[in-house]
Amino acid sequence: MATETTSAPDKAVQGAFEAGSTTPTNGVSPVHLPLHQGGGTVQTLSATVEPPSTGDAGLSHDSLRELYSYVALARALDERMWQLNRAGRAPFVVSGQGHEAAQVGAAFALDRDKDVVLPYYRDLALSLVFGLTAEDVMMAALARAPDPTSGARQMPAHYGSAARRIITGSSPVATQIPHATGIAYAAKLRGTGQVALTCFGEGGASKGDFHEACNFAGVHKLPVIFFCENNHYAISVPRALQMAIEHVADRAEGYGFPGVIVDGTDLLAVHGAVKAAAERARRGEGPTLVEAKVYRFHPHTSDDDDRAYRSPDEVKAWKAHDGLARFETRLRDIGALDDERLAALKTRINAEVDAATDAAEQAPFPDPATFDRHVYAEP
Amino acid sequence: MATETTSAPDKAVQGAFEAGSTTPTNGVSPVHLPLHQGGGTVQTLSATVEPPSTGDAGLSHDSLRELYSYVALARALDERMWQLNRAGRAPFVVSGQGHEAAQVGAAFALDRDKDVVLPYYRDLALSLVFGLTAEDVMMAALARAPDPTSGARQMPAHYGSAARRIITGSSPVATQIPHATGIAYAAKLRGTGQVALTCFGEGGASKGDFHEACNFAGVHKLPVIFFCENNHYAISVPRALQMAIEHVADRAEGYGFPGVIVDGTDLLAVHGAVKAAAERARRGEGPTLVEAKVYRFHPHTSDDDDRAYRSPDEVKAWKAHDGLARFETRLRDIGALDDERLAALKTRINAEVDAATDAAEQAPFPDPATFDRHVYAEP
Amino acid sequence: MKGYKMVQAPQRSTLTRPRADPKPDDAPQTSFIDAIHDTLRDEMRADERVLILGEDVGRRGGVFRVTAGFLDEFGDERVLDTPLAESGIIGSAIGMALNGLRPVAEIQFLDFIHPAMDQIMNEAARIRYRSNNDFQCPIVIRAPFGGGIHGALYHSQSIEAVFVHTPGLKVVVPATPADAKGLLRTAIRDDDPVLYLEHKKMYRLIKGPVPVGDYDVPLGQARIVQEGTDATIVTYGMMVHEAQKAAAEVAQETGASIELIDLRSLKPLDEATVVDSAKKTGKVLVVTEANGPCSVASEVAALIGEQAFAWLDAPVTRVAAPDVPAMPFSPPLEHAFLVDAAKIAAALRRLISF
Amino acid sequence: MKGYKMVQAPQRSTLTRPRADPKPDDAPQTSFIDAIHDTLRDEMRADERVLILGEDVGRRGGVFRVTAGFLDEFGDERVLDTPLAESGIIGSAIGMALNGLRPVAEIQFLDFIHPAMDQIMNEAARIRYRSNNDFQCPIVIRAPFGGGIHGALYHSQSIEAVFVHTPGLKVVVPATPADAKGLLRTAIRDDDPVLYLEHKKMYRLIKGPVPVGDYDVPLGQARIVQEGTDATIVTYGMMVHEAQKAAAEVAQETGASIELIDLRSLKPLDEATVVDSAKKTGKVLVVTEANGPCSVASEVAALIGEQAFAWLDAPVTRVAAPDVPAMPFSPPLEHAFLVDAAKIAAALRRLISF
Ligand SMILES: Cc1ncc(C[n+]2csc(CCOP(=O)(O)OP(=O)(O)O)c2C)c(N)n1
Ligand SMILES: Cc1ncc(C[n+]2csc(CCOP(=O)(O)OP(=O)(O)O)c2C)c(N)n1
Ligand SMILES: [Mg+2]
Ligand SMILES: [Mg+2]
Repeated sequence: MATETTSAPDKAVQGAFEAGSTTPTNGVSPVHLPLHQGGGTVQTLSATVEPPSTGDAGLSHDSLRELYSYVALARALDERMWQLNRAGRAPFVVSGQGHEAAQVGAAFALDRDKDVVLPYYRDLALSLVFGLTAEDVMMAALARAPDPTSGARQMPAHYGSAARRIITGSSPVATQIPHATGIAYAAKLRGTGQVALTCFGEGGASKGDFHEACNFAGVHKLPVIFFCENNHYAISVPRALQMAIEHVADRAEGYGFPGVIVDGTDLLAVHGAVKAAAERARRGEGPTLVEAKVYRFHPHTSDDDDRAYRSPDEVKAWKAHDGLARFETRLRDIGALDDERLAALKTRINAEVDAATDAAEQAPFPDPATFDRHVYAEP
Repeated sequence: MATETTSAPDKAVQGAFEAGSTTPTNGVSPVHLPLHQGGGTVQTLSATVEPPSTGDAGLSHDSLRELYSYVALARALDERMWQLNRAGRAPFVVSGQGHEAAQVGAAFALDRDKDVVLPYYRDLALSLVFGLTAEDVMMAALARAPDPTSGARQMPAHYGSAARRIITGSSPVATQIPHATGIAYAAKLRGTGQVALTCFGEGGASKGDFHEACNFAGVHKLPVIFFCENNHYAISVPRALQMAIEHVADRAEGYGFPGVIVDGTDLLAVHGAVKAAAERARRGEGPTLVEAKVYRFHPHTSDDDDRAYRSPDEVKAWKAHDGLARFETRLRDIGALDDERLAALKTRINAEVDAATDAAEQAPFPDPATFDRHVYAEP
Repeated sequence: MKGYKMVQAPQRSTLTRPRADPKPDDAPQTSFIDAIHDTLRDEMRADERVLILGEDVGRRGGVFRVTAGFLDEFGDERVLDTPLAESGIIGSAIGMALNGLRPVAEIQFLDFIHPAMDQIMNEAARIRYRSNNDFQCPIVIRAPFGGGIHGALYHSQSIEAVFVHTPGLKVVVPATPADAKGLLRTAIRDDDPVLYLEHKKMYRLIKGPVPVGDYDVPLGQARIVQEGTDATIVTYGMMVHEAQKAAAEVAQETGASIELIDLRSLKPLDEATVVDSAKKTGKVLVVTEANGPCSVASEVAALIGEQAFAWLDAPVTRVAAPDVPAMPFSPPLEHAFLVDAAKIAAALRRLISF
Repeated sequence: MKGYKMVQAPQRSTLTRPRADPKPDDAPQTSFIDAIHDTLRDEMRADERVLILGEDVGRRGGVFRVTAGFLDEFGDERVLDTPLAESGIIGSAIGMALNGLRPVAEIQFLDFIHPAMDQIMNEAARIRYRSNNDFQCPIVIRAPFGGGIHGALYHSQSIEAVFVHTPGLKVVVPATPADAKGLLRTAIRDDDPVLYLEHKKMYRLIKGPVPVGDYDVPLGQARIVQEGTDATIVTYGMMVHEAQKAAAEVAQETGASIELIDLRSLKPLDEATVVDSAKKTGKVLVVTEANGPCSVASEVAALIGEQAFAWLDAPVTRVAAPDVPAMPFSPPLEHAFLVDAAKIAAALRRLISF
């Protein structure tokens, strides 16, 4: 069922996998992991399902290690923020753990010198790939003045940087999706060759803004990628109460562009799907909806308690399909990583996270006198 | 292409046509009529396409004549309102001409003793079937006090009547769609056995409210029918600028319920499709999106001039597939109508429209002192 | 009864469910959140037509736990975890109300109500009027609002004024556990759409006695928190508590006798109580934690200026949030933004010595 | 320049397109709608970054024909007939602005702007502030508003107050063809989001001279329509013309000298001009055709009460629409609802004889 393809297969998307064999070699697809969704209605699947990635997907070992280092850095930073939170030193944490491989795969498939990303609050790893530093993130986490994303005005995890083309986001869910459509429209009109990629959860796909943005992008065949990080819950609301279908990607057809489902714990599979989507966009063929199946390892935020709505077994089963661990295994398998390199990397990352934490803890809070600046352009 | 069915065929819907042969006997499907939409991209069609109706669809001649009389009454009333408008006696007209057969077919497929309809401004014929009278309509058209739909507070064509389960509507497009979902939810919770049917244009299907309402109805398998009267234009905006796909019905799959496309100038085909949808709803199997392909014969409203965006040829071609004329031919063919009966019917309808016009022209305007009543419940 | 029901709806009854977990009758201090929780539960027990819907109201019992335990007691047909879609939530609540139910919709934060403004302002608010009383729309919209909890720009907003500006709506803001009960009961029983705004900082901070039994607070009646003769403070929500602190401080310093009015109901507004107090004291401070322009404070100040002109001894003075997109996250910035007892006291001192 | 551009955007230039159909320099009387049409066209000619989007703005040239001829001149990439989706229109306009364009979005009627309130209030208005000036959102939202054209509840609304209540937005309302030009140019050149509200009754009714060339009206400067010493009327939009009639009538009757202020810009508000006038005349009438509570009239009245208290000889009086969901269709009902010269004159007479 999960591999049935009823829409006309999109050659461009499929093409991304010509480098590898299409025989599934890796483990269980996350779609089949246990989920307390209340019954598995059989669904018609109109989206394309990406095959699992194999081998090195045509990337050099250096590139593969770079990819890995971002996943590992995001994980380490995220864990540190939780520690700081539990120790009462960080007021609020939104975690991306479980989503990192998908985000890094997606971000690397773009042109980081010109493309535009519109992350949501789970997109720590994606934002790091686009140039935010551990220190930037920690400044925001501790609400310090040097926070370049908002000057400590927004809650942590509201990533943004004009210079890095990471678009400032708000907390209301899904509002960034039409922004992506507009950015893509401007890119097309101005001929910049940019692709816009916007991220959101499967909950966000229930909002009118998702619909209106996809529809508009479809009409004008805009260079935009709608990247859904489907972690099966919107806070406590399970997928089955969020939508009657299993896959957000199945909605793409209704907007006139392809939907692609990919195992979000398989970094290279996501990379391939997004790369194909970006190429398609740059060829002027329009949007793609890429749905990465992921799972969030932690509660919704540091204010949430997920035990009310998820079983420990379910969480455990998904943690066993951690994208970080899977990518590490893959890189070891193909000889791109070994114990020594890994140890060195961990040391570097720990140092980076330590330094970021120290810098943030020593940084000043914003000057209260600045609180009313920048409501409007200053003359 | 237009008959390809990629979703699992919905047995209930197909069943509605068991009475007749499935061989197309009537003329051109409106889908193939000329439309200045700018190029015909080949689309994947996931909705079910209803076959043209044949014979009497299992209805008695009396019933068929009753159906016909509503189409004819709606047409006559609508024409009279235009005449009054052009004569400066009616300030504003919104026309349903071209949509009537679809509306009457749909309305008759419901249980008029308990079901609920949520019309939009083109649904004159549907509202008549649900019990509004020519006089009611004319009172609203001329903004007179006895207008039962709003006391002349709303513009004409904002049909509504609590007693007749025609839900009061506003002018903002698509807001009624979630109301239908809520009404269906209440019907299910309270076990009333009611089905809700809500109407909207293809333009309305671009709004977030359409998406949110369909999604919610899909999750709870609610007894609701989303009835899209696709007339290919939203004021001047052609379908191709409204959506990248050709059929609104193709979106239903993304909400987990069937979409059905039907020739809206074929009254009995619409009747069959909506009847099947209502039965499905009453069986607890959930919503259906029925898309009737129609064409509006007049400008958007009496304030519009459609020559800026539609060619006379296109309008002419569609007028040649008028649902009223087609139904008349059908009834003559099967012996349910003849010249004599038709003449009598026309006389009766003319008298009804004359009487309604006279009554409205003689009725008082509302008492200005009442303008601030009923903002809230009065004690 | 003028109300419209499409078919006979089940009637209010107190027999629907056995009362479980009763509060002792003499319960002295209930938290604000418990008062809301208990009242909502009691209303659901008493009237089968009442149902709640919103994001995370079921399994999670609400992100603030206002509806904790409801799913177990009332089942998932009356306690609905909705998809993430605010316009859809309010739009379908309207439909439910049109078909005989009494939905109580939760918007998770008032900051997220904007997508539903069309359904609230153009639909719910106008259904009775536009149908010339043929239809009505008895829904309650609950939403946590207000700042001071490090919620930053999107978990701190106070945008009640835009609803007060909209005819056809009612807007209430309880400031005590007792009013939380009395106003919620009245709101649910009201035949028109009511916004019921809960200051989220008060949920666990504010405690007080809650009358047992059928305790109703009529909409449109302000509460005189304390009587006084030298100056009046008019406010609502969490600012009632800040104003009370400020008043106590200034009274102690200056010996002035300060009247404090808690509006409770912003729409309808208890104009008489406000104007009478202004006439009595001649000096009025109007406090809101919302942005100032076109705020409830503007409205009250304009009203007093119009109706108590001859009695005024000083300008009617507003204390409101600055015209800055509320509210920055970092504590020093939040503090600079937020209206609090100190800022109220400063304005009160100026007013008294005018 | 503080502004943010992700890549170098095309620069403003007057050479983009040949000027076609020029107005004679001495054109004496231009209608309000032509002033908007011409200015918008000139701005699009002068700056390639400017584009317009909305429902029916292309083929149809707008339902009021404000953009008639634009599609032919500028092509369908810069004159976009959008799908029927207001949140999508504003949301994508924001994206366009973030990527170097200067979108002018049309909302077909202000009554239909509600679905976009989230994008306007939570996004456009807060982008600069929340990013600490790293991003900006230079969009203009044009919308016809106001009553008196038998538009009933949903083609007559005046809900400007909710935007005036929202920090980060600017709101302008021209009352003359000249201001239509000057304010539109300024709005398009402004680096922040501006709502540009066009009273639809004025489109063809109001005519006047329009300065040629680079005529800009700064935001935040009221216009003194006529000077006077006995009383001040403060208003905006169509009500400027009604107030002018009322003032003339009352002046003739009573010999009073009436000052009339057209706010033009509701946010930022020209507080100084208003307060100075109040201090001079001591009697102020504030007029809006919107619903009264928390309206712009409330704001102006509260402001004057606060800042000109000692100078006032009478209560600052508001004339506003009643708190009824605007606006009934049937002419006698509409007339009963609508603020007009007669109602303004009646209030003015009472004020003058206070
Ligand atoms: C419009 C809006 N409604 C509600 C919320 C509160 N809220 C924050 S995140 C969230 C769940 C989002 O779920 P999903 O889109 O699946 O993303 P996930 O958190 O699972 O990654 C909710 C309800 C919000 N931020 N915005
Ligand atoms: C929210 C909203 N936006 C814009 C309008 C103005 N308007 C009225 S009808 C209409 C077109 C509707 O097209 P469609 O839904 O296809 O229905 P049709 O009129 O073609 O039957 C528009 C844009 C409106 N009424 N509501
Ligand atoms: Mg999720
Ligand atoms: Mg249409």
